[in-house]
Amino acid sequence: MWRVRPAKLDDLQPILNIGENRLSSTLPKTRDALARKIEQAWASLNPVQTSQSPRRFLFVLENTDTGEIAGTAGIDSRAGNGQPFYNYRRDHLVHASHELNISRRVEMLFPSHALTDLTLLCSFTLKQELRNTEVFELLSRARMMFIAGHREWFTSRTVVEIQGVQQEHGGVPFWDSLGRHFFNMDFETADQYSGQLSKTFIAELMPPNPVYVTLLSDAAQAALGQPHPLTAPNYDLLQREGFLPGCYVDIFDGGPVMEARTDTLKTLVTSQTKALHGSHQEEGDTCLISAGEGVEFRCLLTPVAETLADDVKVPVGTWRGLEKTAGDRVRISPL
Amino acid sequence: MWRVRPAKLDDLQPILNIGENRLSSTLPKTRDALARKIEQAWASLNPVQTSQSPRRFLFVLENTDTGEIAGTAGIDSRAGNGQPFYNYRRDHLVHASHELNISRRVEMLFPSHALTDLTLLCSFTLKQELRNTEVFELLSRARMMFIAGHREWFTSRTVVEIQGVQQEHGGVPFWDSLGRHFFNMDFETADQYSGQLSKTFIAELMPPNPVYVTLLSDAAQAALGQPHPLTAPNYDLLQREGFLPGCYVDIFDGGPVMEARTDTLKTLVTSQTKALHGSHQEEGDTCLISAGEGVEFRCLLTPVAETLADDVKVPVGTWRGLEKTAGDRVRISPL
Amino acid sequence: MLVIRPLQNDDLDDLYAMAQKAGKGLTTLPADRELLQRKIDRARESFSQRCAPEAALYLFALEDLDAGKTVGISGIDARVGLDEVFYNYRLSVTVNASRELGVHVRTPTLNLSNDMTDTTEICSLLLSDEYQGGGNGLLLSRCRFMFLDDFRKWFSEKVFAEMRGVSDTSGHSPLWDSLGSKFFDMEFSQADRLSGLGNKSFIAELMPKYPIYLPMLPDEARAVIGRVHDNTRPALKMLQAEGFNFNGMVDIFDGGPVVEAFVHNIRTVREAENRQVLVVDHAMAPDAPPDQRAMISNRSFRDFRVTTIPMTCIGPDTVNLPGEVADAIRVESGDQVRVVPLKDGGLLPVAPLKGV
Amino acid sequence: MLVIRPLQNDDLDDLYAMAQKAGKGLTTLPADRELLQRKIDRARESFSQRCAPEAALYLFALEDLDAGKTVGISGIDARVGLDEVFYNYRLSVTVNASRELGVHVRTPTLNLSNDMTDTTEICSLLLSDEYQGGGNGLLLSRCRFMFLDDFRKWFSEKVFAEMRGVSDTSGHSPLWDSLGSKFFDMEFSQADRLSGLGNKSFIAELMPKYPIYLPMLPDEARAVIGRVHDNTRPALKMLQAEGFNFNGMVDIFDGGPVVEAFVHNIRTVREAENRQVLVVDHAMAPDAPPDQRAMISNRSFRDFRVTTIPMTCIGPDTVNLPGEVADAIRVESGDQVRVVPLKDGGLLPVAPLKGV
Repeated sequence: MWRVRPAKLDDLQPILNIGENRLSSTLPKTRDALARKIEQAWASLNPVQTSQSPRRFLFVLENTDTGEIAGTAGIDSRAGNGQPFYNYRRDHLVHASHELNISRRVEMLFPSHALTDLTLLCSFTLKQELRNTEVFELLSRARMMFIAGHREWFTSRTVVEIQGVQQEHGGVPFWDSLGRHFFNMDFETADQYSGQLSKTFIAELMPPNPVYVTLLSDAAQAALGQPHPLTAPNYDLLQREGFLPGCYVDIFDGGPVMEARTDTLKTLVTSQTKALHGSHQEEGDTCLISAGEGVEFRCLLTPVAETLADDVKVPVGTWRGLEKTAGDRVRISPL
Repeated sequence: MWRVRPAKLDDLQPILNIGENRLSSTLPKTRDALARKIEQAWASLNPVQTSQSPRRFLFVLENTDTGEIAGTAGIDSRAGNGQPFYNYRRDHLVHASHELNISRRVEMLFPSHALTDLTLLCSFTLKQELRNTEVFELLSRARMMFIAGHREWFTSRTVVEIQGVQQEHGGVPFWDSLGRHFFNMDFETADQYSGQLSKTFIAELMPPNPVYVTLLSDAAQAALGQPHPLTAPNYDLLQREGFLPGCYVDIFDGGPVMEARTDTLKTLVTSQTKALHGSHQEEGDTCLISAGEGVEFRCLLTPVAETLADDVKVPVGTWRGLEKTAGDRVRISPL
Repeated sequence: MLVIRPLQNDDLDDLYAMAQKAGKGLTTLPADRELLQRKIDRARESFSQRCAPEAALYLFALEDLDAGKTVGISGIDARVGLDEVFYNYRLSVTVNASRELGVHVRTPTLNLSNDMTDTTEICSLLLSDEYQGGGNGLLLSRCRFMFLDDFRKWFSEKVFAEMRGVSDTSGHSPLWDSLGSKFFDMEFSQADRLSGLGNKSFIAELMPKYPIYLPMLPDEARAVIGRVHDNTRPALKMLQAEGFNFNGMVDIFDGGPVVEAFVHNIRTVREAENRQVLVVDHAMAPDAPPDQRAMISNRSFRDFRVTTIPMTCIGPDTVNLPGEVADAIRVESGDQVRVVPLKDGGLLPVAPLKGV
Repeated sequence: MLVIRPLQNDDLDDLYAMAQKAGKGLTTLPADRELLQRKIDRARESFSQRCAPEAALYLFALEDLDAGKTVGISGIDARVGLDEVFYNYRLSVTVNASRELGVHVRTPTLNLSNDMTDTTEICSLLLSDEYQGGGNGLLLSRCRFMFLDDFRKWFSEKVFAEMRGVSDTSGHSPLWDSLGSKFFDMEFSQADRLSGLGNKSFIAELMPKYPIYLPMLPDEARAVIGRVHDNTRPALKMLQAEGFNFNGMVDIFDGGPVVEAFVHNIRTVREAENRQVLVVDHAMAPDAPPDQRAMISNRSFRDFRVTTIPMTCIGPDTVNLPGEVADAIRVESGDQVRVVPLKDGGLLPVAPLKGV
């Protein structure tokens, strides 16, 4: 059975093993940095927080039968984690000449920190072979189940960065036309720094002035606000969840930032808490089910045999996955 | 009986007579310009529009017994009327020094045209003695009744500019600290130009770069986003209607721009169309009632004796004010 | 004999003929009779001081007295940018550095600037093809520095010249194609023409106001920023020899450089000296080469006249002028004139020793 | 005898004593032994060419040979802004005009600029109080131009100096109080000190990046932009006499002006000439006044030495030096030296005629 639970230090090596091909740049790639991140994530689950820093969560997808770790998903309670969270805001200026009776809209990219301190979904990685299964939805939406169960830790809006267009030979058109000139490094390097270092180097190296879109290369203009084709399943899932691309794009690859009002996320609207009861059937509609606070948070897929006003009947195997027993409160949400 | 109807050219002199003390700067102050505005407003009411320019509406508050004109209220279907609509957007930048371990939020005003082409409430004037009566709500909300009846002419968001702080001796702290330096004229002059001329002069004279709030005078900083005390009734009414101040302020006086989703405006949500029926009572809850499309639009206050599923019973005097008769469709909304 | 004098009403036909021949590229002197007439009127008002000093446009004609024909024009715009807005790009550098990453990047940047506002511009130089050479171009250009020198209070401390930037034979400017045209659907030649007709500031209103980072422009556009058109190279060399330097400003359309100098540092100004006229009855040495000639001005504001004479005419205190030369520049014996070598590197004979 | 020579290790105590006396305001020479030692080390590496030429900091000591004491210091920073980011504000003008309304407004504006990056700065001038006067300040400052002249390839074409801006006796800067302090909770004296310790670019990161429109600053702040501190006025006058001009840049903290000059235009550079040393056994004329003295340099890079001599020692081809002077600047008969009048307006005796 696949289930999502908070990452522990024991998961360090398995997470590093997930593979090279993952899409997330927000997960550290070195052992030490990842260890620190896991420790911080674990500490964040403590209801009474000792440190002043914003909570950052990291979950793993675990096969309870084999112990295999097949994916990760994260939530930063405050984008930027106390530092500015950088994006470009797409907007336009109007250049007008009264005498020549001409008025033109000029597309601009303004450096912005407006999304700083909003809740951010991040660090999503999943083994290739599971990408087209229900497990994909489990891993992604488990975060929304967690948010629903710990709503006070999160802000009224939630955002998620979608990877932007990358060419087959590795070139990133948006980066090559813009960021490369100022950061003097290739996209991979900058992307890694961004994941590992404080974002100060962005403030230091990014030009403070807005950028004229028309001066970007054609390929960069075409890539602006476009998701990487490989992210399509993720993009679609987030859209079903209620996320929409707005006017913000990533400063490195120009990929879209999707935004949603946290309280109107599908999982938060459709999920309900019920009392756990047993069922002998292994059939029924597959639902997300989660339980537990903080370090005890678990989320799985389960067939739901029957749900009454305040009760839900699920197979006892699901109880074990949740580490809960009859009468305990659980949260369910349809797929 | 007071009623709101579209302004006609006959209303020209009465409108000019309403008085000097009015708060609106978006109503032309010269006879010629006002005549042009009324003509354009009248033409805008034609369902099949001949010109390509955006619709601009102007309504008057008329005493049907005496013929007195005591106020005006307008709607621009597209703010800016085809030209940029200028505001300052309040936002902040983060100035951070890694080495000194310091990070500061710096409040900024960015020139913005983001509200261009949204529906704009404007041109509100009302004789002093009527300001604290129900007529005030009639005149203001009649526009929402009009929007409800002609929804396709308006955009998904509606905005309204609230006059900013002005000192007793006429000084406008925000203007005196900012605009005056660049426009080289006093606030009154700039405000009049803004009402009368194309907004090109704003593009020509306003500095294109953002402004640091901390460099404004203390009085200007205090005035930023604050409504003029005299606008309090208007501000409260609009807030009840669902408008909220956002991040935009007026470039001249720093007054707030209130924004709302058009479809969630209280009048649009609570109003219903019914068939008109007679009542012999002059009692009942006072409601807004409107009827008629385009040039035939009328809106009044009426006591509603009884309302059934699809019928509403109101005094026959109200019929005459609406210029409608039994069985005609009318729209009602509670005060 | 060739003489510099204020532009006059009857120069219109000659000017028009010159402008027609010059074709595209000389935006300050378009082949448009009405516009040329307006320029003449403005010049006449300026020399007669019927307009505000800061609105003055001094235009000088180079007249071939023997042929009775105007064969060149040059000008001084007393103050630019007071009527309309005067734009340049300033070629700047933006430095971004991260100590943490050991990255230090210098990005050349164009910043829109109005900094030449209220400054004196030398402009409108045009010399007929058949009069090129023999120092005529030097005379036409440098006579202006003698005027600036004698009437400094009407001008700014610094003066500048906009040099024509790179464009190809068909009138395409690489910078315009990659920058201006992205903001304004217009061919460079058309923009350039409108600019010459006085609409430059209107076009500038449509140009980008925020800094342009050069690495975002294509190579061919970057290559021409601050570079002059091949045809303009001699003019640039001449101004450099006078002490003009590139001041970091470039034209917003074609990227041509702006060069500037303090008036007091201009070679012509530094080296000019006063002499008394002595009208003599022997003729001048015929056709001394340019490097042995000197410019001589009559120091008159309203009827400013300059011609060239062999340096052999110049003594320690006086200058010997044949009657016809004195007539041409409207001076008599005893009048004070100002003389300066036509070419740099020349030195007036018997220069009085300074100091010691 | 006073001699200019490269800063040495044993100058530390004298430097520290000088820096202590100077107090606040001289941010380039703080009274901090460790920092001063680092400067000495850097200077020694520079003169011995053990560091990259663009990282060099040449510091010169003025030594009183008789007292055996270092009494002044001056320096040349080969290239600024290559290690950290170098910021100035450029004093610019923004013009907004509306023809329709007949409004034309010129707004003085401060634009953050890195344009001095990669340029040579003359810096760190400090002379002990008891040695003020008698041309010692001139020697200390102008010796640098002789060094620049002889070793141009290590420096930029233009050099500049930042002049100290206005602050009151308690160390308050009107510009800092109305601008910098709004973005950074720090007293000017503290910011200035940090700046001297090499943290200027970190502070600059917190300063506003968008243009500052001067009308939004209070009068007292506007008044000091581009103005020098009273104590710095003599230094400014001296640089102006050498041909330095305000280049439109001001310090981001106190608004003090930046002055610059092309090396080839600097008076000392223009007027310097070579001579051969002739060691003679008669003494020099005692104590000629500064305007009758000349600087003489030994043209050595690693052991650059300059002193002053009466102009009477200088002949058309040679310069007569008593043995002790020759020793002081480490030259012998037959060596080539370079001489130039100490004060502007002086002229070398028997200057060879140029041209004609």
